[in-house]
Amino acid sequence: MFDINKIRADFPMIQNAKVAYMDNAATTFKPQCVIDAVTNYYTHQTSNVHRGDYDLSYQVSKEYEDARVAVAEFIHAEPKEIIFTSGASMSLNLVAYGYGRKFLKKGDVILSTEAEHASNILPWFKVCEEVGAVIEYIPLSNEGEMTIEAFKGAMHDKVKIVAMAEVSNVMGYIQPMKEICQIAHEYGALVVCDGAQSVPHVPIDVKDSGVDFLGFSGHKMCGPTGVGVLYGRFDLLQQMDPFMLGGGSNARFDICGNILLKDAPYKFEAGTPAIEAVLGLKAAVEYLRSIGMKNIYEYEHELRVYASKKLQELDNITFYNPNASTGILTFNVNGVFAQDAASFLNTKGIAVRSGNHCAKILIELIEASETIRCSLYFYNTKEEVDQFIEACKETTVENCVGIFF
Amino acid sequence: MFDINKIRADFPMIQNAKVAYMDNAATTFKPQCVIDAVTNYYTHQTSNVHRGDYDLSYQVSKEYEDARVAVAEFIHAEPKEIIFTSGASMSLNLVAYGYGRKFLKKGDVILSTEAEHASNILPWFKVCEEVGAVIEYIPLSNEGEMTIEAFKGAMHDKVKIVAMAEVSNVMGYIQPMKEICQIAHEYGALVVCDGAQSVPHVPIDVKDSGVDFLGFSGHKMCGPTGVGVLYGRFDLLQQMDPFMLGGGSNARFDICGNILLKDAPYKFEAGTPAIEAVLGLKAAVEYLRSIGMKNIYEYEHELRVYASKKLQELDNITFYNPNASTGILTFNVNGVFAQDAASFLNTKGIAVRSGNHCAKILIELIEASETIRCSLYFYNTKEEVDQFIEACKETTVENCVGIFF
Amino acid sequence: MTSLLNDPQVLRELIMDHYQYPRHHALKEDTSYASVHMASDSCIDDITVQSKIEGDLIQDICFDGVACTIATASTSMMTELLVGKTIDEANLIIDNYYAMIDEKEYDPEILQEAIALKGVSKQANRIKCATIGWKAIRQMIDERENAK
Amino acid sequence: MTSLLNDPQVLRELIMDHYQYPRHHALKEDTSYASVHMASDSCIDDITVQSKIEGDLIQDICFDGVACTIATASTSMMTELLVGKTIDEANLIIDNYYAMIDEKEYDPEILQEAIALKGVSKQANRIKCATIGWKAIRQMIDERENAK
Ligand SMILES: Cc1ncc(COP(=O)(O)O)c(C=O)c1O
Ligand SMILES: Cc1ncc(COP(=O)(O)O)c(C=O)c1O
Repeated sequence: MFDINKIRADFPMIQNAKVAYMDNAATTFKPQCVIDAVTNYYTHQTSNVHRGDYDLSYQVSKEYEDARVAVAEFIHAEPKEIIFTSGASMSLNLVAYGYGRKFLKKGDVILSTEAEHASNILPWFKVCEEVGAVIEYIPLSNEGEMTIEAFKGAMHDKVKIVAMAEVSNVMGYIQPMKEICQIAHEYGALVVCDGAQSVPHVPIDVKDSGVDFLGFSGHKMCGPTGVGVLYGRFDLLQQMDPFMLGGGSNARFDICGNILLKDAPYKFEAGTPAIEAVLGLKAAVEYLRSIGMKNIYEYEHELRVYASKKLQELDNITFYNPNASTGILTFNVNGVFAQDAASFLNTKGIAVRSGNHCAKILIELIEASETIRCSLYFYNTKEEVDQFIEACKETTVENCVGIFF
Repeated sequence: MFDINKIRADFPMIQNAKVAYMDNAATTFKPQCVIDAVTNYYTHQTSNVHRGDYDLSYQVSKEYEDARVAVAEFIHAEPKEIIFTSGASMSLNLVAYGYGRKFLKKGDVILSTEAEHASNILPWFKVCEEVGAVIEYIPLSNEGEMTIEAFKGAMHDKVKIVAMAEVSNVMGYIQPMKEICQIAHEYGALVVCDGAQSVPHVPIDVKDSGVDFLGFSGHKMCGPTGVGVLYGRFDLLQQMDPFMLGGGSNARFDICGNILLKDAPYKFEAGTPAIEAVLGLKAAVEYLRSIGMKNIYEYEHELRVYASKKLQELDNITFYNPNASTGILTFNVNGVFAQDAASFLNTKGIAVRSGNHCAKILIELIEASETIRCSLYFYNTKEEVDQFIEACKETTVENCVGIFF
Repeated sequence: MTSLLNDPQVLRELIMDHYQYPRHHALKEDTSYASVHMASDSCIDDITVQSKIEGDLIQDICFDGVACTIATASTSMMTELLVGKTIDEANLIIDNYYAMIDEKEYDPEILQEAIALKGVSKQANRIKCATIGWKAIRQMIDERENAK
Repeated sequence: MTSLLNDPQVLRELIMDHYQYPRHHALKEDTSYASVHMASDSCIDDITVQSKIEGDLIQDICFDGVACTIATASTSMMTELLVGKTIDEANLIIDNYYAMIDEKEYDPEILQEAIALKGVSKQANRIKCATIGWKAIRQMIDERENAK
């Protein structure tokens, strides 16, 4: 059962910060169990991983690998297909560097959208620069949505990589990854999925959807910062180059420069990993599973529909994505600069974000260089939405300037 | 004043784990103030950095930048010369990729030693492979030590990079970085210093020593895992390419693939950083400063001399680095395989590490493919050393097998 | 005047007025102007400020870009205050402005209308907005002085 | 024999003996042998195991490398137990060995001297050492079976 009061009690920030936190697409609050997992490492388990010469180190190495299993189960992958990275940005850079740079050739096409987060598009810019591949963009609707028809129309034989967020951090639409993968695979292209905004919010099954790579961050799913995941099909991981080299990722090397790398996923994890962050991510994944990703999605969707309806009733608002199904609502208050509005909402105890949300090439499309993003999660409530709507009503230039007096 | 009892009381692990922890070169215990800094982020400060639309985010962004100042002061650098990375391995990979790969050319030489950690040599192997540079090694003494004479003899005009650990994680000697930098700079070479084992143990002043780059890890200096630092001379950082691209590191980009990167250090920090780890590192740096790096070095040295003397008195031990001055003691028990010995010591409540310690090319030099490494820190005591020495005495093959019965 | 400038209502309207009708709000295609592009990392203001300084005299300042109320109004006020001033006079005004923003002692007479922004320190996250244009002009003055 | 094999002193000496005088401890330069290199991630054992299997019969096994007491003794015992056995017999022995290490039910008669390693589960961090050679032979058997 989804018990919102019980859930809210799990998050110390909700008790302490006393704000309606609606910037969950940026990062999320952490439940007590995650905090405990991290502290437990500091107070009872501190030691490095990958070696078992003494009990502490053996235990923590084991738990570190258990975390891999937990994450694998969470997205229906095999543990050996789970690479721990420092975050979604690194996961996506790793694919671009380790796979794209190695296997793409001049004239190959990377198909993407204009709604991508910088972390899912800039690494591909770089690949293009180095190997001579090109990026093509799937046309989006006026509401920034990609239709399957548009995707089909944009696919062709030269497309080798489809790089796309499953949920855009600005527009919040859920892309039908399974259909996208089927079509891409028919053309022999691989699908690199940016799951930073989907894995925390919707049930994920990589075996079912068929995505070839999936990158996401711990901190956006109730886990610590400093840890992310790259899922990759094992055969692809085996072929891929690591992004970093160093301790732990190699089995042997000699003075002549010969390096024998370990198998995936270990060859990608050079250096001491973010141990307590990985243990915290394990706790986060267990926490989310205990609530149920389906429940989380449904609750968030209900909340979104509620907020969306109310927002549409306001006549001082331009609302860019009324039809998205996740908790991301992107809008502007007419005549008020986004940052002024966000600052005003702040004084009303509401944490939302203004800006272009790292998806700078989307700007031209929705013709608003700056927007306000309200992003909900399963611990938000209708009461908070009401508070937010009331504050939006009051958002005028006068009131925005009034906060300084 | 250096009060060892007060210091030990600061570390929950010392109370809880009840082992003589002597694997400090792998990772270190965390004092309560570091744990508190991390927990405080989870319970009172959770939000993302780099944006200030609401109070939480503004506050944490400010503290994140304060951490940069604290780290800069710790090593006598400017804040803008401090890049937060995921660890020393990433710091060193970043230099190799961002500087080496960009500026080295065919025939250029990278001068290094055979005692380097994998993380400080493998990235340069890769640079060599890509640009056609070559690595040359400075000959070491039989005890694995590098003399300034040997270094001078190995320097020549084609050397563009000197890549060297200030303290080797296997041999524990302190290199005279200032002299090394002077000589290297005379030849127009840059010095990339692996400070993973020096920054936690000895006072560092990059302005005085003149190192061009310095990489180190938070977790080896009482801070969290998942965070490291790359110091780089600002003018060099400005020229250098980032290793990762993504949110936060670019000021603008457009659909044509033009990217406008921010200035250093921000252009190197793509994606959400390890926020709580950075705040924890700030607390760690403040903690170390409150004790004083000179005091830490002197206490550790005294302890090392004590342990070294006792170890030399044992007749069943081959001791590889009796003359090093830091807390790293590398040895073998005659006739006992290193791992068997480490396992036996474990049953005696002593945590040491066996192996080749990620410096695999050193093996040939000291003619021992595997060694035991005992690495001390300022919270270890003479009593623990005594316990360790007693246990070493008892380390025989029979006793090593005996632990299974 | 000082008494009028103590009335929050008046100060507020001053900000509104400078936001809605920013002064010197158009860039020049004149190569005798120095130009600085300011894009803050932590907020979304993105403006370009130009200045024409001859000898010791600030002959003109102008700006344009995408910016919030505070960034726009504070930059607009800055242009009004500094155009026609000598470098020394300008530096004095700038110093006072920063002192006000930092909640230190300052001379309200010197700042005139710009004291409308004294409340910015209440919202620490907006200090960058209130100083973005001022930072730009200081940078251009400094560069000029250093080039001497 | 079983009673003797209950005496810890005897078991200990068995391990010592196999460590100091490992059986089948030299690699063959014979291409009819399959070969597997085993290097553990979390310990420093690094051995190569070779086997010659003809039809259903394990004709020979040998090994060499750098390894601790437990890895050496357990691999040496494995070679003694499995050479001359059929694939089915070998699989039964291997299954029993793993059961013992995992603290599950097993038949001590089948494992003979190898029960000297039953205490390994006490030191969880050494289980990898006690199974490194066994894992190698299982891998070679499996590969052969899969190739059929
Ligand atoms: C000398 C040296 N360099 C680099 C590293 C790599 O540090 P990390 O594993 O924290 O990336 C280590 C730590 O193992 C080290 O001892
Ligand atoms: C869609 C999307 N992709 C990638 C990222 C990058 O995630 P991180 O900053 O955790 O690396 C984000 C987060 O901002 C995102 O929203």
